[in-house]
Amino acid sequence: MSIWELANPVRFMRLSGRVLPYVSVLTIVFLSVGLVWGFFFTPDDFRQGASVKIIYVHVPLAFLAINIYFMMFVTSLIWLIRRHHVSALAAKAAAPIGAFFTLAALISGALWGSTTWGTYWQWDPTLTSFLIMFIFYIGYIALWGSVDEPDKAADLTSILCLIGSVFAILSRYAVNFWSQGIHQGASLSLDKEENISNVFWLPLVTVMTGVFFLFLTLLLIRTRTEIRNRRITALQAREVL
Amino acid sequence: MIPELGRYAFSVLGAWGSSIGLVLIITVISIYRAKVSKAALTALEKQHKGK
Amino acid sequence: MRALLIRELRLALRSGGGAGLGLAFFLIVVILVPFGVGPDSKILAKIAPGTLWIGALLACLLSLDRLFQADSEDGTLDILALSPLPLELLVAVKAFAHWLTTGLPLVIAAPVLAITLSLPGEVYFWLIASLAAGTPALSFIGAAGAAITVGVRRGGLLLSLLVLPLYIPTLIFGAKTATLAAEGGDPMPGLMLVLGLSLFTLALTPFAAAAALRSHLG
Amino acid sequence: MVLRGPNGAGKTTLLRVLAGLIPPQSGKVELRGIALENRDDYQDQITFAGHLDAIKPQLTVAENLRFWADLFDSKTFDQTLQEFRLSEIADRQAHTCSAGQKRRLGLARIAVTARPIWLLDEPTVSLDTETTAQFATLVDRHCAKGGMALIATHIDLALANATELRLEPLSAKARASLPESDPFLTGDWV
Repeated sequence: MSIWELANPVRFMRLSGRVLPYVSVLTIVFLSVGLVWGFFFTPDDFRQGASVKIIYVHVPLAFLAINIYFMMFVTSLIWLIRRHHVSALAAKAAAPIGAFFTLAALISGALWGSTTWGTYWQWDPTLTSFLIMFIFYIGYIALWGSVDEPDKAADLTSILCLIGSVFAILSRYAVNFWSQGIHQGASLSLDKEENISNVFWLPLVTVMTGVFFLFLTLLLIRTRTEIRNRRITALQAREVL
Repeated sequence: MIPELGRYAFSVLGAWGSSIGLVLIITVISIYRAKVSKAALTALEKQHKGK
Repeated sequence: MRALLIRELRLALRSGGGAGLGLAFFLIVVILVPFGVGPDSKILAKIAPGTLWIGALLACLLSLDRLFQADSEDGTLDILALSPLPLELLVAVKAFAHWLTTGLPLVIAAPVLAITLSLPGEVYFWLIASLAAGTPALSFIGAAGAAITVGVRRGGLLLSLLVLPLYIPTLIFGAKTATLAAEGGDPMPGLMLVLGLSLFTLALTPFAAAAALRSHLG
Repeated sequence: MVLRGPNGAGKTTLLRVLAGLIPPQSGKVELRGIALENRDDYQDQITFAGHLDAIKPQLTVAENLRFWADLFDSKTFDQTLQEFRLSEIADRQAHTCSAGQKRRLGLARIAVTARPIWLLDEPTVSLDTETTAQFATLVDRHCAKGGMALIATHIDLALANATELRLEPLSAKARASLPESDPFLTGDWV
């Protein structure tokens, strides 16, 4: 089976309907194990004390928030080039998830910052970039909401997403130029020994897997909703004629 | 068993609470919207079959 | 091509055009800042570059929503799309005309307003240079945003929401250039970055804008 | 050729497809052997006028027409100005013109582009009977010179030798027999 067969709404509905239960179960398993492990069974950091526990919610959500935007970039590109409706609807479905994850990452990050840096907010490159990304998500969602014709809305939001991606990267460099950061680099490179030890790493990876599956579950649910809504409008339009 | 959060209690619980809360909100919204659209579509399909 | 440029300039300069309005708005925004911050000339001098840049950015935004909206409402856009010239070029010409009537007057007015904010003398050159290099980017990015929001419900409001985040890199590089000069640093890299960004948007955004307009025609 | 038909029959859509503003949903568009995809050559043959006049009220009549003449590389600016009796109002701003004068200016734009095929969508809206008759003569003259015009209209234009093409909205039955192109309506959903 080629991946493009998923571009057909009916096939997508059938396959996603079959996959959805498994993905939801995986989400629940990974998230509950990871979160309980992270909250109850991990030691405190020798420098940060108990505040290190915030890592188990902050890092996975932040990581996903960026990658959801990247996923939207790819699906928007697919819509513009190959005009597969499911692709555009998947981007539409992903945006609110991305916005919520970004907001959660910002809030948890601010609370973490209040303990380690002594302030809720710093105009630090990483934080600033996330704030900009949050605004992008809001604009993208607002644009979907303002255009009635579905194909036109898909075109315009896809174009916006592509421009937004280019400028998101530019902003990233710009804020680096503008202010020196205090945010630590991403501590998730593969040579994990150099960054953080196993006691923190393993539960973190578990939560991350859980959050990834959570995103997948939500994405499937929401894309299915969008497809259903499109079918409803199509059926109603046919009725009127 | 229950971790000793000490002076970090507010920020740790706040970060966990707000993150899990936000995630729950988007989950509930998604599931609710799915329910609504599914019901509407089923009703519409049935109506079509009836004709 | 020249015909379009001439027409755009005429339209902007005739009554109801945006040229004078943007400038007046710029004036108001910059004058409001001392009222909010207080008359301390040291503080004002420090925030002068940022204030002027943000003023320029908002003034530029003000006239953007009419860039394609008017042409879309009276049917001009259809005919333009069918003209022998590619739509990308027409968009670029319109954005350039927008810069000539909005951006350029701001560049010229900025040093006068900078006096009221007691900007130190040696910074003037860099402020003007950064504005001159950066305002084209504002017009061209704005053209893409305007093309996306043509005929969209609450398009004007949406335009600000979509375009302002895209202005962030230009604002950062532009204001930083002037700030570096004020702090005695070397402002050259900043100016080069603004210029590079402008050229980049010049090359990129007409394609995005034309694609968006084509989608509106269908 | 005159396009007739009730609202919603697809007159405007057909014209916009032929102009190349909307891609056709299926089928091919070809003009004298030049396909729609061959954009530059195809569009050199046509000129299009929609519901709207594309007139800028702040510009004078002459400026409005001059712009279109320059954009479409036309040499017949002066001649057209006279032909459409616009010379005497050439220096007036377009917003001071009457609706009929504006429409005349809009039609002058079509003539100034000097393309053989005219695609006109409701060109006689807001024209009085006299001007409508003048417009009909104009179209006749264009056709006599070997040109062609496709006009969507509600009223009878009394053109010299027009073929009429009637578009009817598809009946529900005819629609059902068409192959479904919307991917959200095809396939086995339940």
